Amino acid sequence: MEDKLIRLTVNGRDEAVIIQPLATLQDVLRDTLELTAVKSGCGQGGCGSCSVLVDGELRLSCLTLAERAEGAEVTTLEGLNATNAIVPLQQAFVENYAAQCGYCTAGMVMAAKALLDRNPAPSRDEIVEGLSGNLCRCTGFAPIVRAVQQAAQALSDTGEEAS
Amino acid sequence: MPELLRPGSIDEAADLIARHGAAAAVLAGGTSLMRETYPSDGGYLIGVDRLGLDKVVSRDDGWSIGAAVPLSVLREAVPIPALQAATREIGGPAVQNMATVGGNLFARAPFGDLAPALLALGARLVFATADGETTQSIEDFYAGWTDGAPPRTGLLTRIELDALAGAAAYMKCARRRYSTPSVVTVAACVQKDGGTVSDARIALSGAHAHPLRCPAAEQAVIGSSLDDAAITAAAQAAEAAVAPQTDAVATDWYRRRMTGVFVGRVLAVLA
Amino acid sequence: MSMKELGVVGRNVGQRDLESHARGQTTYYEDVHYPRMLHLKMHRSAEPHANIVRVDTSAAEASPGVVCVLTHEDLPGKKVWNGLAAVGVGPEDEPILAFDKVRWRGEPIVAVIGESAEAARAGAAKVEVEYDPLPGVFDVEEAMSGEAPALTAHWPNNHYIYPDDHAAAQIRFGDVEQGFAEADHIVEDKYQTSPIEQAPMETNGCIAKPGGDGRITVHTNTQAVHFARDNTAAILGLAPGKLRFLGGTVGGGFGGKVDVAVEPISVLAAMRTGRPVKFKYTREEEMQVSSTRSAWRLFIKDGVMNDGRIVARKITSYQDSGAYLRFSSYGSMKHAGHMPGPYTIPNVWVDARVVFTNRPPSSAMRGFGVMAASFAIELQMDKVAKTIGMDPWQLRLLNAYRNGDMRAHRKVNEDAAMVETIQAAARLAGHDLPADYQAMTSWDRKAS
Amino acid sequence: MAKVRGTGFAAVNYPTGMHLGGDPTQSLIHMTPAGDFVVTMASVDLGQGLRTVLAQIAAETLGVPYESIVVETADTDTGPHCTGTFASRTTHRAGNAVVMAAQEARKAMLEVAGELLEASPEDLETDGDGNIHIKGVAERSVSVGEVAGAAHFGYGKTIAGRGAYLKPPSPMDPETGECDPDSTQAHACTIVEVEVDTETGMVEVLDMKSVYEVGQQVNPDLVKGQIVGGSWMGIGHALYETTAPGYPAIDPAPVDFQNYLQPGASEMPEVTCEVLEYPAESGPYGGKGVGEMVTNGPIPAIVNAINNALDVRITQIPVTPEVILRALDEKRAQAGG
Repeated sequence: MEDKLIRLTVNGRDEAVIIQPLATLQDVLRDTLELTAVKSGCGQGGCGSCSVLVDGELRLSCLTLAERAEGAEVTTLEGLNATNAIVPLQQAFVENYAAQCGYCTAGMVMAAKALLDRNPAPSRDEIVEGLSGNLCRCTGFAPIVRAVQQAAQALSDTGEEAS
Repeated sequence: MPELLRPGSIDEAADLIARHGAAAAVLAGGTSLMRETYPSDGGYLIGVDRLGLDKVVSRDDGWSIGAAVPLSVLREAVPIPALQAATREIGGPAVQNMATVGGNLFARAPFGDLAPALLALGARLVFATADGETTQSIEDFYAGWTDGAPPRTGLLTRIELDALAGAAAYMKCARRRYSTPSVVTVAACVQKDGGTVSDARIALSGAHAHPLRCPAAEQAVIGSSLDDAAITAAAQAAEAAVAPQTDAVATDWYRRRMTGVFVGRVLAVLA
Repeated sequence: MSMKELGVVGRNVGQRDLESHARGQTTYYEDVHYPRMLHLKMHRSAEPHANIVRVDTSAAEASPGVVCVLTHEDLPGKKVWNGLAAVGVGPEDEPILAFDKVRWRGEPIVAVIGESAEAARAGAAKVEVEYDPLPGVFDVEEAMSGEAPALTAHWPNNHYIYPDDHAAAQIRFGDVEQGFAEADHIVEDKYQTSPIEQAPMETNGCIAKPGGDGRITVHTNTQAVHFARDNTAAILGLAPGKLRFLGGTVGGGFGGKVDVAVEPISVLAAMRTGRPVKFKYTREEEMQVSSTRSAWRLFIKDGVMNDGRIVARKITSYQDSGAYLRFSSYGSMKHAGHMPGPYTIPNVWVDARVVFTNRPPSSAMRGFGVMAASFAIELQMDKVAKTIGMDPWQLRLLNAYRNGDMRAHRKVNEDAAMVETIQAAARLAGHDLPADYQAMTSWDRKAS
Repeated sequence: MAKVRGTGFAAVNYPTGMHLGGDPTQSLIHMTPAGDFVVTMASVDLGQGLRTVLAQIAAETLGVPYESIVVETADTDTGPHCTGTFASRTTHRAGNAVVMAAQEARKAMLEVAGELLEASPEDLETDGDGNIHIKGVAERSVSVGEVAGAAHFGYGKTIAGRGAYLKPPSPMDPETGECDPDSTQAHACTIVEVEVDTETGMVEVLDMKSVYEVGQQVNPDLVKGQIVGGSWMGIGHALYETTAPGYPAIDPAPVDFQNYLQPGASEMPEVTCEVLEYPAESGPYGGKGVGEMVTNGPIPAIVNAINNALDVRITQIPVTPEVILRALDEKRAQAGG
């Protein structure tokens, strides 16, 4: 088993990275590319803190083999701030106190983005289901659900995209 | 650490599986297997992402579902509500984008919430082996499990599913609404002739070392009008038929009891 | 001080870290990157109670990518410790790395340091430990029954010994037996809580980075940086000034990051290798190895008058400490000191015991010692109300402590507002209270 | 299928600070040449908002804008001692240390301002917006920035302060338990409505209302954040969470979030809360603390509500569906027998 070179696009930038056998996408994003918004809360697919978009779809980077992300377009939370302006979804998290320790936040925002990209006007139940793979130990979820509701409303008011 | 192999054809994959035997594990969506990857030493992971198994093909009378179709794709492609409900019961949205139809059929109890739906709907499983293709009913496949582990039949390539005949229902008993292991999962498909049940398929997961059909419960309702007495008899038959496990989510006692309750509830929906 | 005088205190000014969190720019301990960083994984006991016959690390040392293997023989300072030794709590009972015996499943035995987390894990899996299994004890009352094997020589009957040879943290206030004799009703019950994981989203971890100057910087998610530094130094026999602990931004604590569980061995590994060493608990370790909230068993006996006055309360509590002490003696003292809850009862007797079992050691969590007390007391209050046929709101208001009351630990009560809080809650619940109960205040007994 | 509803409540008190005291926290504050203040601590922010709250307290005492306060914390090389973030002690202990440090720094600041304004420091007051003026004479004013510049480059003075808050240790008498355990007590009362499915034993928490009394709130939004988060954790503790479902047996042993059950957003009811403020004598601006007590009311309130709904007597947590079904079975058996 040898190290391999893979190419992928991360947050709009083409990257070529050398990976060890069975390296995960999380290893590449966190350790190689130093995109540390991607968190590693369990490595078991149980917490959602490592959630990213792969070709526009929500994925768990801890359970995704890096080798199988070759050629993919990957978006991490950092990718939402290409122009450094805070996006409405993030702003809604701030205004609703949708984080305390912040460790789940990156995954939570990405899950919310994936939901709003697919369904710009979700019901409360759809938000709850859309975030059901992401855990938070601090907030009790209520502020997070409210933030996503507010973001959806803001988006429908302005006609913008989530991020 | 195992070695990852990514064959480019089904034949090649079937050969690798035959050659490496028990040392080989098929890696589909990775939502179960990736967790076990590092803690294991040696062996082979056979990736199935280059085999073109990620499509659903509609037939006149049903669907041919590639084994590597993600659950979220299955939900869009096959409009049978009982099956769609099952895809929503497995992990959260990210898992549903990653986990595959084929992979979920190999999940260890209490995971594997797709199986009861496909058992109730009478799916057939097509395997590629070193000696060619072989087709098995899904209940025969599960009948071959020993000690909660699947048989080594070859590479599951697709699931053949006929159009829904009769009415089907699906329920998962779980401690939380979303993204949580099953206490017990029940699906049933019932055909009626007039007011009388002419055929029934009742299937369970979570309640046993592996998913299974429950003939005793089916016999209790066939010929009935799905009246309360028949439903109660089916529920009791199901409770008697299962050998549940105790884990952190539920004891065997509770799983057995919920087997009866949820067989009853699913049948009540179809009554 | 009235609110009118205040400027920014009392105002909603947002929360400072939120935008950083929402942008993913907050730096947690493991978000610093060092080249040539090593990873540490622990080989842990597979047995809940056993003598260690033999430890063989040769296969681990030969495992690809393994750089260093540490056993108890490599510890330069203490072999056993307790986090509160510096403030006189003892004896030091918990091995840093197990040597002669293991007392819980998951106890650390050998640390393996590798070039990658995977190399360390694979190496740790190759450590061979031969055990001579011993009978285990898992139930607190069985542990103290006299029939159970003693876990350590420190505590012959498997319970902590408080000063003056007391088996429990005690409260003795008034005369409960006389109270029971005078009471119209006796109400008794047993209560049990479970071990609960703090489950912060970020597991325990640290990175120890040697500087060129003989000092080591430790990036850590401890809830107490000085405590962690000073204990690490004490364990390793280092001058504390050799260590710099950096933290302050933590992915959730809830009491789960006070054990100094990862820093000492990481610092030792960094000293041995001269390279940065990261030790991060896996989620599995966080669930089954890191301290849980203690499980508690309580027996409460109340003497109650027909009019609702509780005249005596006797409580016997068992805190399941698991195999070692950690902070349990503190927890039981806090538990005892909290009794009998927010009520004034003239006769109170409390025995709060710390019991050792072959379970993972327990420790602090949000409301240490108090959560179990509140749980049991508030269930007991409902039972008392039902027994005497009294409205449970009125029962609580009648007995609620007032300012100026003498509490069971003999401190005059101040800052009490339980009555007002219950009255406001009754209004919120739409529960009507009689005029005399509405008129009660927390100051209605205070001598002015 | 039968679903039955019940209500329950619980009243709790919670002590502020480590039991028996002896748990100091210190603070250092210094002014920068630009007129900002750096509050240096060793306290750890677990997400509860320590940096925000301490900045508010520092700004209040110094009489300067909140935005001009930087809180730098948890570096043992620079931060003075803090016992740690636990025991609901941060607002009280660290807050009081910050008040003391800020008082000393304010005194130094007003001395320099007095020299600039040719007035006695006792005659000066701050407006909270970055200005210092003579009491009653708003136009005789100097900005905090000007004071900083003058202190650094004109007079060569530091504008700084030290604070150390310690509740002296109070040992517990081994025989009677006599002690002075805490600095103050906060209070809460939680009311819960549940619905129980008597066939499955599953409990849904329909509604949770609480009243809290936490002394003067420093930041009401953050207090509410603790209450709502703790309400959720209380549901977890009452109904789901355990590392040992077969306690006291050590197996089965959950090792992941699939098997260590916590409620999700779907299990979280509407939580409403009301907060009373009875300032604590010893607290910074009367603050008590709210971090830990927030699970303690919900847990017994939920169990009381279940017992109320079913007319059973369950006295353990977590109240799993199996615990409920066995209690109902026992009740039926007793009624039948």
